[in-house]
Amino acid sequence: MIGTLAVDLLLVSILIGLAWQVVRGRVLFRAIVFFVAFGLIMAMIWGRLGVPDLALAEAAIGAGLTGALMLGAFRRLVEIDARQAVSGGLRPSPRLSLLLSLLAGLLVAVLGLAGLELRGGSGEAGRAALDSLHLTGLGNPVSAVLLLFRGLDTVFEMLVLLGAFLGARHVAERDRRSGAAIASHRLPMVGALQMTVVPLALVVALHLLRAGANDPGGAFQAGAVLAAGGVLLTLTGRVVPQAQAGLLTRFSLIFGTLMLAGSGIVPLIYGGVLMAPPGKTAIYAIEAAMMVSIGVTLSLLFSASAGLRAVRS
Amino acid sequence: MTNALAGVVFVPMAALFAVILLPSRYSRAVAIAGLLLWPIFLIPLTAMVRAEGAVTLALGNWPVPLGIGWRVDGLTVVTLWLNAAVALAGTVRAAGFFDPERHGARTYWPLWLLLVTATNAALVSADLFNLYVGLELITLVSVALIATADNVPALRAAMRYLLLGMLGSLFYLLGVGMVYGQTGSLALAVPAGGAALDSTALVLMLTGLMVKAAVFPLHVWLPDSYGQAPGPVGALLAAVAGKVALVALWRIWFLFAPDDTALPWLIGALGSAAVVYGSLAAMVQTRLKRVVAYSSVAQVGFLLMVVPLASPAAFQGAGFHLLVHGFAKAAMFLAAANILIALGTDAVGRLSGLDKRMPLEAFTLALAGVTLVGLPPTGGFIGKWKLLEVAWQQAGWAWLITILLSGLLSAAYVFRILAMTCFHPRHSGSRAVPRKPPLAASLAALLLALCGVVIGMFPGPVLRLLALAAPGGVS
Amino acid sequence: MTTPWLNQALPLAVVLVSVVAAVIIFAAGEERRLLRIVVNLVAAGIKFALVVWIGLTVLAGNAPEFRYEILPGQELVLHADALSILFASLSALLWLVTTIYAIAYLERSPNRARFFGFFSLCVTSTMGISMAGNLFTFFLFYELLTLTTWPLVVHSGTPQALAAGRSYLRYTLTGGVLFLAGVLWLYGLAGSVEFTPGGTLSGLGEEYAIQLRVIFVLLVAGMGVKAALVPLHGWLPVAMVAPAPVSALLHAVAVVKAGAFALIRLVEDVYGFELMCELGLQLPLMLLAATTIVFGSVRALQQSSIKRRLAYSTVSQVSYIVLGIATGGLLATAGGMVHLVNQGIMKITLFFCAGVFGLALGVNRVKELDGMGYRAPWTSACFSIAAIGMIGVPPVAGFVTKWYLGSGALAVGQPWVVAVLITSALLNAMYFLPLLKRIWLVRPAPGAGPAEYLGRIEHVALVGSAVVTASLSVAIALLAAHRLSPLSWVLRIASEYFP
Amino acid sequence: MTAELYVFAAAAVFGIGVHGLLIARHLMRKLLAVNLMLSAVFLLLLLFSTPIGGKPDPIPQALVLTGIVIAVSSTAFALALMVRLFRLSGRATLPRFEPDDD
Repeated sequence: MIGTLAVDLLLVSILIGLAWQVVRGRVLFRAIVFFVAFGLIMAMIWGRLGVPDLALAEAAIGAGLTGALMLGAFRRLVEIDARQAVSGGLRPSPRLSLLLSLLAGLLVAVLGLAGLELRGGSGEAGRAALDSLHLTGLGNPVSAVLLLFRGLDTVFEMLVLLGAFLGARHVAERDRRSGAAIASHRLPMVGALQMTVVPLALVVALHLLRAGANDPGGAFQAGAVLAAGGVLLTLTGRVVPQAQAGLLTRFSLIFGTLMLAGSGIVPLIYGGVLMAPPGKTAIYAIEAAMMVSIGVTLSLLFSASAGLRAVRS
Repeated sequence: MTNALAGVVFVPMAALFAVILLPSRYSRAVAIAGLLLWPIFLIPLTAMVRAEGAVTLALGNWPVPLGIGWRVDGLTVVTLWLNAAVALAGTVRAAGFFDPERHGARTYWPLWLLLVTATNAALVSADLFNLYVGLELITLVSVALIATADNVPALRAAMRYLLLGMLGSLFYLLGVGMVYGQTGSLALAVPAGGAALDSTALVLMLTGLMVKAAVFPLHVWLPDSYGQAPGPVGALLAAVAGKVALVALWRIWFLFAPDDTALPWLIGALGSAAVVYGSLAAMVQTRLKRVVAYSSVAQVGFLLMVVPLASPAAFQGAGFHLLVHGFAKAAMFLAAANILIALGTDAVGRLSGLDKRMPLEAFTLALAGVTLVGLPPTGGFIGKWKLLEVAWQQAGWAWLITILLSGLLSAAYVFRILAMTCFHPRHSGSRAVPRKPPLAASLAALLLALCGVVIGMFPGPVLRLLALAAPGGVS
Repeated sequence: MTTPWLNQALPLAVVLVSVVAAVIIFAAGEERRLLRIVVNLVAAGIKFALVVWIGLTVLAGNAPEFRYEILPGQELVLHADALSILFASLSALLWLVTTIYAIAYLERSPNRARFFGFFSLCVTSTMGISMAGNLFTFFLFYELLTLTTWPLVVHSGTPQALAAGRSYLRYTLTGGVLFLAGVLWLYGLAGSVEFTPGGTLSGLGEEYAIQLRVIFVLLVAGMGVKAALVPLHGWLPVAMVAPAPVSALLHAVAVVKAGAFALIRLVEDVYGFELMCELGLQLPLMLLAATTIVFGSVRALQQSSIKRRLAYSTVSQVSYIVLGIATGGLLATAGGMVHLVNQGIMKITLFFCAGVFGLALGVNRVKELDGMGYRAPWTSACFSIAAIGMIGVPPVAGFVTKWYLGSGALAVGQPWVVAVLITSALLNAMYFLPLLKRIWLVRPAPGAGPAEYLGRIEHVALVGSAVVTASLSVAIALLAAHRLSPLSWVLRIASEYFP
Repeated sequence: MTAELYVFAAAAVFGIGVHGLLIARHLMRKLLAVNLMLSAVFLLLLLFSTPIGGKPDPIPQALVLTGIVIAVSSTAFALALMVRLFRLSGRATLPRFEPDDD
């Protein structure tokens, strides 16, 4: 008992320390790096709380992708104006803001404890989910909830991702220079790094996808890992951003949502029920489509471009 | 029945996918086709709601606490019709100021359809978390569309709205978490055990929704955002998309409202303050769009009066008021956009002699303005009368006075605009209008304003439909 | 004589005629002058004919009525009874004459389409007010009147006109809110309030005594704004800045009369005279009317501009109606009601003449009236007839009102009312006679030529309309005993209330 | 006991996030602070649920996962908006609520 408590205390203290560094870090770059570290510790805490799906998601998306996006944006700021690299961007912290944040923390603590007391609830929906898991043919209850029981949430979650991409393009569209290739300096190690890591990312993504049905994993985590591969390719210049998106790219952007929404609508034509649960193989197809969509969308968001074109080096 | 409901949400989504896949020169045509097609599904849906009162659907046949539920009642149908009308009117060729064809067609039309899809989904959803996802999508897409003008003020307004929107969702999400912790169900329905919801969760959710609905004093992002947005976007946001959070607030309040706390009084007080602040601010604005934006702030406050007057009749009056003001505001935004295109400015001081230079826009402003003030024979009066009736029956004197006051205050800024645009002697300004907006754009705005007035003359059917609006519990 | 279908359609038709005219005029735009004139005159003619037709049907005993359920539990009712015909005929007739006058008066001025469009909408609302069958409908048209008259007040677009418009809105919209509060409260107490002779609220006297008093105050305040009762009269003199046809319309036909008519409906058909006395509201109303009469006359004395003097005279004259109604009894009520018509016709003559003085001779101040008799003989004659009528000298209509008011007050045992009538007659004399002295007994300043008009037609139209209304005011007095004269009509109405 | 500990952790992170939001002038820092607060809320969301038969309740896990994806989408779009704002205005900061210069 003592052991787990020690581990929890350690994790919590590191988490809070990192959070403080993110906020107080004098240089912006350091703040971003600490944020990535914060994400990893958060992933460990999810693991500690016995929710591996979230641990994977936090590590892949929360820490990995968000960190990459932030660093990509930071790099573009520096390209526009070199002074950004050293700018602190911090106000002197008046007493008031410290007091206010303390107050906010206390308020959330009280709310949290109140929330714990309220936990008397029977977890009705959760129990129903676990009871009807056998109907879906899926082992992993989280995937079942995401894809089947609350399928509409996932459809709209994918639409949020699509909306973010469209919004980013809409804002950056008339910005001719945003598509400029990120300088890929020809370091000897870059080729080797790329040769090993990218195929590895692909394998891990496919594993997460296949495992997702019964064990922790699933389309989102797989998509994020795929995107990690995309980010690496963009960084090393193997892939060049395009200002216009070809039909294939456009289709891959909406492929996942199309399949998920389609599987919800199709049974209606034969008099079935809206968003009825599809068969097991259909679920795999949908998850694969979603993986592709998420991977492509996140990669394009990183390279801030409409499309990517491979370059024969 | 499910086909009608599915059509309302999935047809605009299909149009969105089509616009993304097809070459960009077809974008506007496909968008219009999609926006014409989905209201057709509304017709059977309206008939069904009229026959059976509230219509519910468990998605995927999973019983409600597990799966997501859809619920359509009178208020939903009325708001969906408003969304259909304003979205279509906004799609009419907005030449000049922002021509989606010239730049951004590849992204403007998909975002426009995404906004309509998200609004429909959030309106029909009867699930707390699904509502969160819908509201988040609406915020994100609205911010992108507000940033269409691609100049510094627009981008700043958009960024401010996005940050505040994220904070709002934060609080709402925390509240949803506590609700799930206590009741074990996310359904927007009468809590199974009948145990009154813990008021802290309710307060958290309401705070989040108030940020998204721009309730005073959390409204700071609205005036700049609507002021900077292009006409059609401002129209759709002010009329419908911006009101989804408010409708959600009504539903949550009517289901989970604790009966003995001072909460309704606080929310009512916030509403009154919003009415006064919004109207006073609208009186001093120099640009037409910002006047309409501040009038939105006042209107949100007015619509909060339903919370302390919690009764089906109040809900009916407020629903009618939301519909009519939706039409009037959308008309004013489109007219303001046409004026901005034609005269190069929407500064109220330099629009004198408008009734001769742009008669259609002047008439639209007049009609919409009178509807906002709530003078008979427009729809505004009917909505105001119903709410007054309820306020009187429940002896809610504070709300009665606020409602009467809101008429006077809105009269102040509406008649100021009408006087400065139509009755001011025209100074040397050139007779010709540099770039006349296409007739279709002017007619679209006028048509919306006329809807606000015609519904006021024949409110019977709409009111009967709204009577079936008792949310959640009583059908 | 009328089939049930016609029974329904007549009141609606009489209200909608001028809406159709307004739509055509707005759509026709500024250039089509001839079309606008034709539409105006035809519409006015049709409306007057319809009012006469309805008057005859009412005379024949049946009451045409149009009902439409606009809200669950709330109906839009247009009901033609003897009282509504009185106001409807006055407004239809004077709209016809004012249209002719306005067409001539505004010959070269801009924005005429906008003017005549709102002019016809304004008469729609007065027609709606006269025909309203319940308090809710009455309020609808009452507010519509504010909306349609505001553009007329700010028509010329000058800074003073806009300021007048703002003050007009401040008064009338605030009044509207008070009226709405009263209507709502009454609706809460007694459901939808139908106008029935003798009052619908008589049953509620004891139970809601205090509430009914508060509601009465709210409603009188709401209506008092348009009836220009002191201290709610502020907007009237300021609105004088509008062109002459507008001032004529606002003072003689539309706004002010609508306020007075509202008070008649309130006292006779909503509360009922007995209930009003029971609640002790009679005396305060009478005092309010009396103070307005005297105050209006005193202020009129101090005005140097002709139109502002006429405005204050209107403030005092309208309160004769209120005084007559408040005094009660057959004769005084009849006197009050008939003054609705008499004051309308006399005051419109005065404004027509003032308009001619201003337009054709550039004379706006009292001092510039010297020798007007020589420069514009016909107009000055009409001006004098109407002025004498206002003072109450026979054989002009004003005398009839004062006679009935005086005798009615004595009959009911309110002698102090007679004293008020005499003082106000004296005050009227003091602010009208000096004008007449300047017009007739002083030679015109050298070099002051005769009136110039734009053209022959304008001359005939302007002066002609003044002559028509002046002769009408004399005819009313002389033919008072005739069956169809306003007096006999009013006596028939009053006999319903005070058998 | 561990639940209370993590609630305090979440509250601390939330407080630090609010502090970051208040003292940050640069938009990137504001985004970092909001992401911290979001993580705190996700943690609380999971802590509020009761395990069922030993296994953690799958519904809140799905909610948090959806939340994380939505958070990354909003952040990505905010970053694109910030870069564009910086390119046009030369400043990656938001002036204190002054009305835009019209």
